[in-house]
Amino acid sequence: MPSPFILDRTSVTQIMAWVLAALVPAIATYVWLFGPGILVTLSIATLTAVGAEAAMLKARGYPLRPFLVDLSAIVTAWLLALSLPSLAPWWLIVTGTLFAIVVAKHLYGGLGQNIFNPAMVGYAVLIVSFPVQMTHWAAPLELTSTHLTLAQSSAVIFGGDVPMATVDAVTMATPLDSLRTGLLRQLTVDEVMTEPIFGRFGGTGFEWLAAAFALGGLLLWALRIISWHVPLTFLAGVWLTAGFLHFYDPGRFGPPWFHLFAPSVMLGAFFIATDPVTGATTPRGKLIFGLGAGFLTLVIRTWGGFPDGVAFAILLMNLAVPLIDQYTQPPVYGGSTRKAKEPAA
Amino acid sequence: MTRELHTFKGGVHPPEHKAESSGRPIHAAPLPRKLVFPLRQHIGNAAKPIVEVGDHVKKGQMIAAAEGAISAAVHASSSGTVTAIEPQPVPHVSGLPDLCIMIETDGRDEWIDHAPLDYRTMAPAELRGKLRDMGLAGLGGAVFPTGVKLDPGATQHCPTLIINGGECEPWITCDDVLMRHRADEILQGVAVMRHLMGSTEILVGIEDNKPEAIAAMRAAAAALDFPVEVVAVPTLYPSGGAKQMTEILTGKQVPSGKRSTDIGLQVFNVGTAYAVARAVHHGEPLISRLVTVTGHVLRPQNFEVLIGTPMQTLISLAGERDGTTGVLMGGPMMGMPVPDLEAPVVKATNCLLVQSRELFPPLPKALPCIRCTRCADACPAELQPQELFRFAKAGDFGRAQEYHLFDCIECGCCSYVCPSHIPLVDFYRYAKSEIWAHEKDKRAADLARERHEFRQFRQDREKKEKAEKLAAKAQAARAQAAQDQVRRAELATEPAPAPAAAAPADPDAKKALIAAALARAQAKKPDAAPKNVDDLPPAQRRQIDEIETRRAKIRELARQPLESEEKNT
Amino acid sequence: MLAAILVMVLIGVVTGLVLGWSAIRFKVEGNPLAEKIDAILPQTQCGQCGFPGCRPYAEAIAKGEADINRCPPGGEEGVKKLADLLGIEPKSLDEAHGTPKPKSVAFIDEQVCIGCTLCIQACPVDAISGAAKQLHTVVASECTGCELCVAPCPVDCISMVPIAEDLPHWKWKHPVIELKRVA
Amino acid sequence: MMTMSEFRSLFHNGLIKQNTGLVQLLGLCPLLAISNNVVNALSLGLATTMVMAASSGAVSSVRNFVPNEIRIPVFVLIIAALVTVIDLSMNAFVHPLYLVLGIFIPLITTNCIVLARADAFAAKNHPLHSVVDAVAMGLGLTLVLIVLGAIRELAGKGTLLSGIDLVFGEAAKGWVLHVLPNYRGFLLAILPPGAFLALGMLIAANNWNKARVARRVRHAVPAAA
Amino acid sequence: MTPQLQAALKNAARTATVLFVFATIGTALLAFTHDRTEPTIARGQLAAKRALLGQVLPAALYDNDLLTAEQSVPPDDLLGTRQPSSLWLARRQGQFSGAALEAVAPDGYGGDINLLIGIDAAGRITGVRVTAHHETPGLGDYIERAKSAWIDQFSGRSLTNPEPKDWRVAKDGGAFDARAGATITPRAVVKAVKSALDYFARHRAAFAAAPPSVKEKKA
Repeated sequence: MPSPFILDRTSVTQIMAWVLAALVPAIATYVWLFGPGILVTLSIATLTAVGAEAAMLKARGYPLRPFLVDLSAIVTAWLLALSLPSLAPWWLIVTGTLFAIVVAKHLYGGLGQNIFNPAMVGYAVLIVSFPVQMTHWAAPLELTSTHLTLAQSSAVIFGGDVPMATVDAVTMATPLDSLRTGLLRQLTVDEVMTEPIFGRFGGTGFEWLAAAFALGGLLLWALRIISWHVPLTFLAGVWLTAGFLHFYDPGRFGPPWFHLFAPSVMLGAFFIATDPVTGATTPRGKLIFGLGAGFLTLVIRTWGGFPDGVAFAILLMNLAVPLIDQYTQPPVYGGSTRKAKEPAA
Repeated sequence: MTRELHTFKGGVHPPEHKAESSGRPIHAAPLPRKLVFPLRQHIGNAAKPIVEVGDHVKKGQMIAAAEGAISAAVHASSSGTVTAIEPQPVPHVSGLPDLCIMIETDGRDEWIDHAPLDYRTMAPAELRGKLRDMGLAGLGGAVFPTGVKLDPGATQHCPTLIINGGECEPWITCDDVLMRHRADEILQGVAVMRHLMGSTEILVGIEDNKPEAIAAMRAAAAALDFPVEVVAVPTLYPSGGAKQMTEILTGKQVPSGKRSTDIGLQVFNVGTAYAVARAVHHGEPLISRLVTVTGHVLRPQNFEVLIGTPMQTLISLAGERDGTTGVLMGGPMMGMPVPDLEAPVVKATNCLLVQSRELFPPLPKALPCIRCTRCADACPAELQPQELFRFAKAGDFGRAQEYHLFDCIECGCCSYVCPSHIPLVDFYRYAKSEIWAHEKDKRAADLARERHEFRQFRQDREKKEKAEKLAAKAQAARAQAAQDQVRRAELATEPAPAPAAAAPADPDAKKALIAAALARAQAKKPDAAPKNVDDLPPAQRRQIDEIETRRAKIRELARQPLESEEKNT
Repeated sequence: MLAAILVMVLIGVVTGLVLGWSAIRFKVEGNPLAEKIDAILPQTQCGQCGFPGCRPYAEAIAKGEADINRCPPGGEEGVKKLADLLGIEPKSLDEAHGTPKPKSVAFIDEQVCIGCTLCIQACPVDAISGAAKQLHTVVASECTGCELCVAPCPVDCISMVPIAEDLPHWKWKHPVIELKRVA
Repeated sequence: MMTMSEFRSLFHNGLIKQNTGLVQLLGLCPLLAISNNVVNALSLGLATTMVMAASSGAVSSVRNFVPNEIRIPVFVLIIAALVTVIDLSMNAFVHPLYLVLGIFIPLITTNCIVLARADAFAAKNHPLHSVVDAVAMGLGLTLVLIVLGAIRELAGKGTLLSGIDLVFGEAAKGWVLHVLPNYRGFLLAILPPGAFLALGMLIAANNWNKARVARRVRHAVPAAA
Repeated sequence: MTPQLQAALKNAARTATVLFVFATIGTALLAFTHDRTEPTIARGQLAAKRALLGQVLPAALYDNDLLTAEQSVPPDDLLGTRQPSSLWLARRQGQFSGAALEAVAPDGYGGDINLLIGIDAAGRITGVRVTAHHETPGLGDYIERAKSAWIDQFSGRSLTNPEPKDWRVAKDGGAFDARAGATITPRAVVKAVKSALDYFARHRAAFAAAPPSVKEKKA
């Protein structure tokens, strides 16, 4: 075994564990704002993901140990679960997770080989195939009189065909959905935004969730697990595009802060677009990747067929990664006539 | 005055482990009974032996001469008798033996006549040749022949001379200790280098984790009649890399694919400067060097070691311990495992690092690359190691080269930080050596094509010439015959000579010659033939049969070579 | 209806004229494909493919008259490169033309050699030196290992010696990462 | 004219070894667009087969009169004419189905598999062989289309043969098989991405099977020797 | 003239002749097929159109040939049209008995939803069909008759049944069902159908008074 003979301590497992840890504030906020249903969703997704991962590893002839303890399957499961509506039926969660692990991850070659972010593939498959069930968002607790306990949430999730009325009573359109619907009813943005779901700046409850995602993201950045490039440019992409549109016609396009704090953007910017496997690797590439994903998110939100665009935007940018990487190769040492850098001392 | 320091991109900071061996004074290693001198101790052509088995040599006597432009001589490091010139274990990662000169020492340690050189009056080229003949090569690790590097190029002027005391690899302290104890002599060597390079600015870069060395060098520099700036640089691996040290001190990057003299500077290791001083001021060729012996030994320290000393001797000297799992030559980042401790200390041996399970736990199993780009962040050559890895692994060497594989300095930073624990550097070494092999094959193929085409051209020409000759001969014969007839008619009484008698004998004669030779060979054969056919294992016999059938086929082909071509046209 | 037929016919006639004319005017001379194929072939000139040398084989491949799997010295890797160049499926080597062997060079046993020059005439790359009735020697660096000199030798003094791995020839191996369980 | 083994090898080539959908990956545009149920798939497959058989026969018959320079224009002309004939006929006689298949009937002209077989096979072989080859190739494509259609229809809607009334009239409505009653529906399978996914899986399965067979052959050889 | 040019011209003449022959044969084949299938195709297309109209206007309602009773009407806000659209007047024994009209619901989730609406002389809806739309598959496309019977709930409705204020989806307090998760699509359709009824009411008198056009035929 040739050199080097020593290693830094960081391992893949550690990185993944930190990502999971960084999601904890968001999960706590989720429980506080929308009730404990998310815990059921997370458990279902985790169990499915681990089971599917184990089965696929076995089928492909890989040893279970190093790959199961790398925690990557659980990260995928959590990211998917946090993107799903909190009262999505159990089979929806299972289908999405299976698709993410089996098709998006393992059929593409497993850890490190997948082109698309598995969690987002799972999400995209679900939103395309089951658009109705993908609207079962629990109403924020401060806007509803019906509080679901853990048991009740489980009942809804496992209940199979719960009468629509029951679901209708505890679910609510998300702010993005409401904005979309309102605009289609020829209302102006200001008129739509008087609805209670819009809250202070990013939608009642949702804004805190977004903040919690951002907090976790900052933790990852502080630990040097993610670099600033992708999150910052992603947010900038969303902000600039939304700002431009809003400036152009405030009546037809939502304000930029609203788009920024619809929680999927924070989740996407800090946890999904930063997925190293499917993201750009060069510094300039990361900037383009983030900016492009932010821009596409807004384009899809505004003109696309679905209310949110983060997942599709990231998947589209995933597709462009090889191209981006190829054309943004940084100069090598001594490869360009750079000026001497500023003195360090 | 503090100098403006610059930073290079990337780098890592592994645990230093310098204190273990840097505290003790330099200890001279005893004269071993046997010395081994590999002929390939430097970059470039192997040296060519100029002694024979049985010769008696003195200490400092040249035993192998430099061969070609980039090469360095090899000298006996003590007096004794040449016992063998044969392949022996050498410190090489392959574990393959290489040609060495073996000397049994006589214990007298008797020097050859030697005297200091008056370098100021010598022509530069002559001095460089002298250094080459004294076997000087870079002692920092790359072992590039020093004489070649001491050429400022066409401009005859290299403004900046950098003396590299970075020694950034963990564990190694031989340069540190050398600077602490022999700063004066290092600077004497620097004076020679300055003279040859025509430098005006001399910078000595030393990592700031070696304050004693910095102090010693500064004190020695103060006494000189020319300015030498000793600069403390931040401790960060690989700041001791020549390019990295250059950038830290000057902010300049050596352009990719160019030499440092192209931007007016040259870098030498402190050990090399010391060796130059010994060579010039004492007339001593490179026959010894400092070697750090550290790690899992009882007394980690630095030895002054005669080149050619078996490594095992040094480890015993430092105190071998139980639980040794291996020995590295060099540091933990760029060193290589020593396959056989009978291998000698060579010019490149700066450190022997003895491993144990505690100091060097087995590396965890590698996982797939997750493209986290920590390697790219750590790479001091500013490459994209994850892409190079992908291409090297897939055997796409062309793309690897496009991504500047050959700018990789194999420092190991990428492997060090890789969270998937992939032996990245191994992949780059593999890719590089494959590319070299491919290029070699390609050159061989081109040569073969050229030679083949030339041969065909020659054959065509010969055929044509032969045909012409035959035609001429036939014509001559016809003319002769006609003349003969005329003559016969005229001189019917004279008997006609037989003109054609000699001609047909020509091919027959050749055949006869071959037959005769064949017969001679058959007579000789009894001792040659049996080794081909008798007592062969069935597999080999089958192989022979195979060859026979193919030969038959080829013979057949040769008999009707044009058939297939005729069909085509 | 008539208009349709007229239009079609007109288009047909015009394109026919243009195509027929350009086919003659813009004909490309030479065969650049054979050059490219020849560059891939190992140039051992061994004739195992059934052609008298690498170049004729390359031309035959370019014309589609010979399969790409007839060159054992090129090995599977060579077949793959040819397949890539020609845009066809790689196939395994045709064993009728021999199997790949470790690279070797010819070695003449000088005890036995009678200096008949037959091997010199057989060598496709002039890698054997020596004159009539003198000992012959193989210039190892120029020998392609084609074995063509082995057959003509009347005293069987030529043997093929595999090139041993020594330091200058040593290569780093592909690092082994054991991800999969060994089947 | 044609031996049984020739016939068999042509069919083996068309259905398995050089299957257009799974191995050559030619003519994927209609393959992906029209395979959302069995009936559409079968109809388009048969239409393509018909065009291929007719065009291969025609091309093969005239192959000796067509100069090399204009062989492509002539072949395209033949194929385009035949496709238009089929297009008009379908419009006239199975109008509802024609409406569903729509643009993909005229697009058969540009389906590269038709031209590929015309140029690669029919232009060099006897008409009889060419027609058999075209039919085999067409059936290979049809087979893949049907399997793809069945997978997508089953996964997407839980039925088989839905829309058969478009071919056989109202009476055929009862023939639709509701394989999975009360199936919730997996929309992705019906949508265009579903076609890519399903085809990908089919190709993977085919390759896996090939690799398995190859492995078995490899293992079998030393045992036999 | 160089020999090469001569060869080129000769070759050109040859290829042109061959292409000429094939073009002639191919076009002739097409002409023949076209001739043979033209009437069938025309019949088929008319039949298809008639069948569609038949889905929104029951055959018992009229005895004229609807296809010949087609009129073009200018764009109208109530119809949601931005281009002239078609209108078919049904008569029984010469008396105005109903109309089928094209309408557009412009505010669907995915843009325009094209509708064909049948209304009898009394202003009651006899049938509604969606002829084109871009609603989300699986979410808003249940308005297609082929996907669900949802669209049938309009049959028999009129401006007074239910009351104008109840011409909304149930979620907004009206009389029409809508499925959970997709309220924009049904809202748009309900609104468009009501507008079409308004349009019909406004023009009913004119429809009744309009004489049969000259080309109109009895069924």
